[in-house]
Amino acid sequence: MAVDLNILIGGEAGQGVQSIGLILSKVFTRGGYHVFTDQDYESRIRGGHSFCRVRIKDTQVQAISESVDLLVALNRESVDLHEKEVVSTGLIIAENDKYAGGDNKKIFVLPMSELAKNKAGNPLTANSVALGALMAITGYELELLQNVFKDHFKDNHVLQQNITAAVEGYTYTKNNVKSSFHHQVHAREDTHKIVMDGNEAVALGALAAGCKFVSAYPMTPSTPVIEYMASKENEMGLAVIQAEDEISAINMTIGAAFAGVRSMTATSGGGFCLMVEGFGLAGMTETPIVIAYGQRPGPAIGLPTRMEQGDLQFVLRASHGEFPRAVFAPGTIEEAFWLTVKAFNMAEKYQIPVVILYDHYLADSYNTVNRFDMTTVTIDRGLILGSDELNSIKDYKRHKITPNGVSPRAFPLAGEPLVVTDSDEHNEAGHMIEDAETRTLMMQKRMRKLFSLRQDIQPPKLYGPKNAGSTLIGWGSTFGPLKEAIDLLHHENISVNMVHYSEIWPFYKETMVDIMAHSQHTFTVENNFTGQFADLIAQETGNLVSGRIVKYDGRPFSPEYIVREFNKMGG
Amino acid sequence: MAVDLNILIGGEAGQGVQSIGLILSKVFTRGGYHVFTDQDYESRIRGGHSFCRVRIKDTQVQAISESVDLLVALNRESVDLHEKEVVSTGLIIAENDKYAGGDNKKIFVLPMSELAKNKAGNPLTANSVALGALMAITGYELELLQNVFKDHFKDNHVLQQNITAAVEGYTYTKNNVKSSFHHQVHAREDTHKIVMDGNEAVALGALAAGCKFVSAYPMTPSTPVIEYMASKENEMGLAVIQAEDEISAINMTIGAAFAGVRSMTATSGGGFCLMVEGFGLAGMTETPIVIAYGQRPGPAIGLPTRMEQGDLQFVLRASHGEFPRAVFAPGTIEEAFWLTVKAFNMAEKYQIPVVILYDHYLADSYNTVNRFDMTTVTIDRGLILGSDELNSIKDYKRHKITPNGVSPRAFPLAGEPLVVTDSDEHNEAGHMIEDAETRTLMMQKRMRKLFSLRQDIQPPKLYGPKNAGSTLIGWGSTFGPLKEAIDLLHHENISVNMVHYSEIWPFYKETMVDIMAHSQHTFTVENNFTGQFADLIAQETGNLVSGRIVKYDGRPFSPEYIVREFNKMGG
Amino acid sequence: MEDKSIYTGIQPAWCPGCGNFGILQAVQRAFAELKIKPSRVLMVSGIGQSGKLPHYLKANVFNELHGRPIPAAIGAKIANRELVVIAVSGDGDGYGEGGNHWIHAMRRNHDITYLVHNNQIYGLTKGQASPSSDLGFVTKTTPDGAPLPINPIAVAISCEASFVARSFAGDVDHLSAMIKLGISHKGFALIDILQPCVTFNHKNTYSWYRERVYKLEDGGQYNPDDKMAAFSKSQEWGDRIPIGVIYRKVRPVYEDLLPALKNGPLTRQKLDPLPVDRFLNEFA
Amino acid sequence: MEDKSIYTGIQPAWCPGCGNFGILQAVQRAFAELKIKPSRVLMVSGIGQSGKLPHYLKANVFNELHGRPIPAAIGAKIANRELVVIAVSGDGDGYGEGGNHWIHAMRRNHDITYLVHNNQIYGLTKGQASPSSDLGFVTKTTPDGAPLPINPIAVAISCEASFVARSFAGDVDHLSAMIKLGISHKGFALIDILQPCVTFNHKNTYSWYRERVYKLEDGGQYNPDDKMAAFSKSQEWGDRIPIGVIYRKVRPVYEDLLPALKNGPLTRQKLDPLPVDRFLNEFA
Ligand SMILES: Cc1ncc(C[n+]2csc(CCOP(=O)(O)OP(=O)(O)O)c2C)c(N)n1
Ligand SMILES: Cc1ncc(C[n+]2csc(CCOP(=O)(O)OP(=O)(O)O)c2C)c(N)n1
Ligand code: SF4
Ligand code: SF4
Ligand SMILES: [Mg+2]
Ligand SMILES: [Mg+2]
Repeated sequence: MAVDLNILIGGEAGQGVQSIGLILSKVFTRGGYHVFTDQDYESRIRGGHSFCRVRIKDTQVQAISESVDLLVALNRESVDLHEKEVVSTGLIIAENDKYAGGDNKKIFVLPMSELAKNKAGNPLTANSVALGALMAITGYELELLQNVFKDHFKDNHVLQQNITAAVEGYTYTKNNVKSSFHHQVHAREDTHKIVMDGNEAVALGALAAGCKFVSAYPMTPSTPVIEYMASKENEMGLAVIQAEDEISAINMTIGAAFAGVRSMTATSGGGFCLMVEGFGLAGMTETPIVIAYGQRPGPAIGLPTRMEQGDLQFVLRASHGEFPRAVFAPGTIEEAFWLTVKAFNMAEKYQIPVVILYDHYLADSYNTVNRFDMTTVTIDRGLILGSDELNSIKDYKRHKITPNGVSPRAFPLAGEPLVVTDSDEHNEAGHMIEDAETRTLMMQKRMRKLFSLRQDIQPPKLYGPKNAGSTLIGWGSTFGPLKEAIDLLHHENISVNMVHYSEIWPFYKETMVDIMAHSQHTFTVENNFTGQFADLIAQETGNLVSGRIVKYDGRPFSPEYIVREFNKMGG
Repeated sequence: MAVDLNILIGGEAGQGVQSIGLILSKVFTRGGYHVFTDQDYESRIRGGHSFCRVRIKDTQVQAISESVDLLVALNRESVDLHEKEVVSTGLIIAENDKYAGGDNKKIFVLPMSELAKNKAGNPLTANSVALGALMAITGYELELLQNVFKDHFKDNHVLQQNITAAVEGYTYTKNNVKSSFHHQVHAREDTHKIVMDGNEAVALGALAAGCKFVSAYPMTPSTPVIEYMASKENEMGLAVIQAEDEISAINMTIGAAFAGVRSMTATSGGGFCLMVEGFGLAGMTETPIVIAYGQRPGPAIGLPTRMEQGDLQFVLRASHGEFPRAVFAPGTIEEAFWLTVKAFNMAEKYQIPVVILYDHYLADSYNTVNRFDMTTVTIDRGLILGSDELNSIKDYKRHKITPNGVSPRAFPLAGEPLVVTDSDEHNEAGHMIEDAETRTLMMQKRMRKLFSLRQDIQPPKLYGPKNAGSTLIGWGSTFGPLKEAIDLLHHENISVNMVHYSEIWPFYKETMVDIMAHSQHTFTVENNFTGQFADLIAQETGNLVSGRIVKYDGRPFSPEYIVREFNKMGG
Repeated sequence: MEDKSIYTGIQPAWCPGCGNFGILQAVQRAFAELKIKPSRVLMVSGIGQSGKLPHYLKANVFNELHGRPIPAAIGAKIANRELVVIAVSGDGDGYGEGGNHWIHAMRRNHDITYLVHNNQIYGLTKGQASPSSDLGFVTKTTPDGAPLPINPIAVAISCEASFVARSFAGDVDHLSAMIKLGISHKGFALIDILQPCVTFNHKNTYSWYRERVYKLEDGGQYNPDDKMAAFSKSQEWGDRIPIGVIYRKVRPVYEDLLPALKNGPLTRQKLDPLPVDRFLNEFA
Repeated sequence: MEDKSIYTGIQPAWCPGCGNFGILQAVQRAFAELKIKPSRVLMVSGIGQSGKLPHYLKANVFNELHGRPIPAAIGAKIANRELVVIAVSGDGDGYGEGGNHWIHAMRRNHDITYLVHNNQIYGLTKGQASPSSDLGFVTKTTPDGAPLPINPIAVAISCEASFVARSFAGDVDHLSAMIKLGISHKGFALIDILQPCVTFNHKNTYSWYRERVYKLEDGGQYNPDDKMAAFSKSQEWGDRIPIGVIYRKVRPVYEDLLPALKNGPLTRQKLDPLPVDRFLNEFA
């Protein structure tokens, strides 16, 4: 039987919902399964309601499902709020059967606090009791949980307490659960896959790409990127500095890049607003920088811990004046890694700012992925003059006009020649100018880089039949839900395919023109209000999509939701 | 004979080129003519090269011309640089005939410095000598110059010196000029028109609209807006504060608007970059503010004292997340006044941020206009609860959800009820929320305001035949050159018309759809590289224009340039 | 006893035991004792745990962006001088992101009160170092230890803030007294509030502060009108931390500079285009 | 005599007589006397008349945005510690727009030299008040007179800048001496330079400054290591204006905190993805 098990863990902020999610993801990944786990939490540190959804499949999984098989309720509110999502054959694990009116047949009462306190000797191990119980209910191997615990709990005493707690939960459940749970899962061969979230993938991508300098100001959802990178300062020979504000962060990043290292910053919408002028400065001075931009719902502070894709058009047009940029929007955790590596390469090859535009959903969702093969990571720093070459040039010109617009780069002190650049319009030597001719040539030089950059852009991914009645179009983190929606629609025998963009700008137009010519109906699927990608398509191709499926409540799409909306639109 | 006289005055920064331009504009306006005068100067205070072009017509004029009838050269460089623009029957007024190789037949040698020093007793009156000479050459009434001097020079002694200088220049010229100048102009009846530049028009518009609070940080080209407004603090009961930076400026503006007054800020691209987060805050908190945004060439510092229309798409998409805004781009000095008034009305009626997107060219060009009739200025503050109404409400809700999305506004201390708002997503009462339902309703509420706002948007202006083979499409400050280009093309018997947008967002789509359906060829004409308005048309209508006439050298279009480009495109 | 119930707002979302509760109580008590009606108060806060404060009491509220409460407070005060305007920041919000507004608002001496919940950490974003984190403080973003912190008291004195005080969230009596003084002061009043963050700052705890703070009022010989003494006092941080009014100076407020404010609040001035007609003569 | 010709850049676009010419000379002399090759220097300037300085001499140049030279200078210094990094601002650029970077760079003690061309006016934008314009100074944007100015020396001391000096563009000898000390100092060195703007500031002219400035070195009893004395000195402004080194303190520089810099400049570290492979084990 195909495995598709959905576990929801709910509780207050501070109760450890997120670490249960992570531990479960690892436990099942080690047993050869694919896991996708998302996070839903409020902008507070204690109290309120948070939950995470762990989905376990025997094949690749990149989206959550709306129906829950097992609900682990760490408090009453979790039952109240999520009970209705539990399937008829599902189970609710809770401390108290008075929850939800007290007559809920699905509730399996697990005395988590009691077992934790009295048996494991530490009330803080209640979550491990629940984890043990989950192993028992699903019939999964307890050893794998204990295994993961060994990596998770650094302190041996605490580790032992948690192992005891898990065993207690396991045993208690084996002894007390009434009927066998509908969905039994047994460990398979360990395929040595790993589990990580989008932030970690971006951070690892940046480390692999040789990023040596990070300056940032904390902002949800991207703060963990810099926190992770900071933890590797020593091993990677990397400097991470928390700036006093985002303006400083981007300008430090630019200063470091100008001096000669790969450098980046990370932020979200509000922080990027403050970086916009610096973004243009990178464009004007042709300084390669990378910005990891984790979107969350706006405008302004919006919903700080939730997801949206509302900043696409802003990023495409950010800063006054015109200059080339690249915008990548990874669709999966794997892409988050590889596109971050590519971002650094494109930034240096074309001497432009590059944005990795992801969002809270991708940032904070765990997924089972293959280990990235570091031997296949390429580092292309573009045209950089070494000291010999440099010293052989009498007058080095930082902004030399060339056929493809890219000027050979040099760094201060790499040789004797001086490196000069200016935020004002400048001549080839980097000095401020006023005349119309130089201005025109310099605009052309910079914008010309877009032609070559275009050649380096990968086409969007197609999924489903080449020709279909309808096409669903997405970008960024909707990849997983969209792909699964296509599968669901195919089960309903609907002729539909999908196009997904993760390299957004420069826009790969050809595919879209082709699709618009062949599909009867085209629908964009986006987490925003206006349908910003649909606008982009119209702008670039002169074609309007048939419909825009949008969602702007701060929560991600489920495959089921997409299917319902598609059907409503008569797609 | 129709009057179309073009005078170019060139010199170093600090030599008073700009005031000659202003004085001439007034002199000819008082004599019943229409004048258009532009400015070209470098980003320095002394030295370098600057010039201004004064065009005098007996009918309305809103663009400069490429050919020069009279060149007043305050230094040698002005001859070198502008000689070739002078028509064959033209004249060059210069101190020294050695300029330009010394054998230039067009040069009329005027000993400006000598006459200023020896006859008028003040070397600083050399420019007035030149002005007197201009009166003599063109046959214009010297009294009108003396008249303008009386208003211009506050100090009586200085005034007398300048009057003497002008008379000396006049007499010397009458006595020494070889042949009669081809273009004689005589004063007509004074139509009591006035002369002003775009900055002044915006400032006056804001004052007329009842703006009570301005916070800004100086930035070319919009600094004169706040300087002018500051000069009226006393008379208008207005507070002008120079902030420490642009972030502070926009947030002060928002704070004042929230507290209950009409308020605005003024900036250019670099400053607006720093305001982008606050711009979104105004959107989120539904606080009405007006931003006077004078464009100059970017990216980054770019060309600080020059013109571009490169920021349109940036302004349309600025700030993360989505919220309604209005963007107006006046095409003429008159529109700069009236659209500023309208900006305040729309801002308050819909509780949104409104941008007046103009540019250095409009900001710094003088034009003859009718006196604005203040009795026709309407002030519409939208839905504001007075203290009685307010006190009769138990729980005032700042963000009440209403059919058209506009919530009745109230100000702190206007009554007992409290006014609460939040940069986080909030409920009707203004308190932070986390739930999907409220979020969705609030997004809809805010975005719904666009529907009514659309009704208040005026269609673009059409010029020329309703149906024509080709259509030239422009926006903002290109209005004048574009209109004259149409006239020139009509003289060549070309079937062409023009559409000009000055109320840009929300986009008035219908006209454009109609034009695209009727014209064989459509060409956008814009001062930027990529053709940003063409992108907007594609996005909104799904139609691509046939061609994009662009210019991005920091200098405005001339009518002749547009005609040449149009012809090249085979339009 | 004062009745604080009229100042009760929505349910706080802070961690149990958070120092912010003490600040909330102190503000409510100050309002009650000064008998200020909620409708006369405008609280402008930034983003952070501190930024939530205004929602938890009753007042007009503008919850600003991160780092920006001061400018909006200034704008509102100039628009309507009859409002009691209080800006609220955290140490990150006020001394980090908003540092530029802070130093310039002090020198210009706007007539607002500024409460800074100084927990020496970024609370809302889960425990990064703040500009006031102690030297060497280790967090995920400062694995090598935080650099020398900002000294808000010293900076305020050097910017001629006209009222500079420090207090402690664990001492509601003292804090509410300081807030009352700050509100009553005409000019910019900074109140730096030592605020334990029980979740992320395990160094500067209630007991850490309690062992160190002492009141300048006690002893009775400290003179906050003496700038040099104040600067010297501002250098004390470690075993002993002074709380109380550290510096005070009567000087003109910015709002008094503005001629337009002489005729009452701007919010009450008429909007009339007609006077503009005479300006047009300048352009003839 | 030192040979300054190797430090000559493009033709200055300043007004004749501008105080900036003195600064230009002083910087060139300092370089020459310290025998620093142009290629070792990186000058990062902001926007304003001051921002043009680096173009007029010979060095590596990054002409930044308005108000942002400090962050880029910091980034470059961390990337390559072998560079002599000098940030250049005007009073508007540095104390206004860039004020936040300034105060935090000082407390963190980055190893850069910071020259502020303080003409007490916005020169490039034609004469608006700056944050350091004298109290009551009337300009088009401050028709009612400027508010109390920032006191850069006092603020620097309160932020523990490790080297704080003031000099005068009209005294090239003194100024170049200060710049030499600043460059030689390990840590953040602020040099606030009184710079006459002959076009827009008709109050603080050459003679106005000349009548007032006196050298702290003269007299020989001023001790810049005494913080209280320094703060007291910072309060002098009016009839007498002290120039010279006002405050100095040896303390660790930020760059020393960073473990990655121990192995030489970051610019020389290898880019190698392979070590990342072992981090992947954390995710199993
Ligand atoms: C422009 C911007 N940058 C970053 C953030 C993220 N952010 C929210 S609160 C905060 C720091 C909070 O620290 P502090 O001001 O000390 O407040 P606390 O939570 O400690 O009370 C940060 C970095 C933001 N909301 N906006
Ligand atoms: C973000 C931004 N705001 C404003 C400006 C306009 N601007 C350029 S220079 C300047 C002020 C210059 O004053 P200062 O720093 O004192 O330099 P000075 O010209 O006096 O040397 C301003 C406001 C700008 N370029 N960028
Ligand atoms: S994280 Fe700290 S500051 Fe924030 S509510 Fe909890 S205890 Fe208070
Ligand atoms: S305006 Fe002032 S600061 Fe600028 S160059 Fe001229 S004299 Fe110097
Ligand atoms: Mg804090
Ligand atoms: Mg200055």
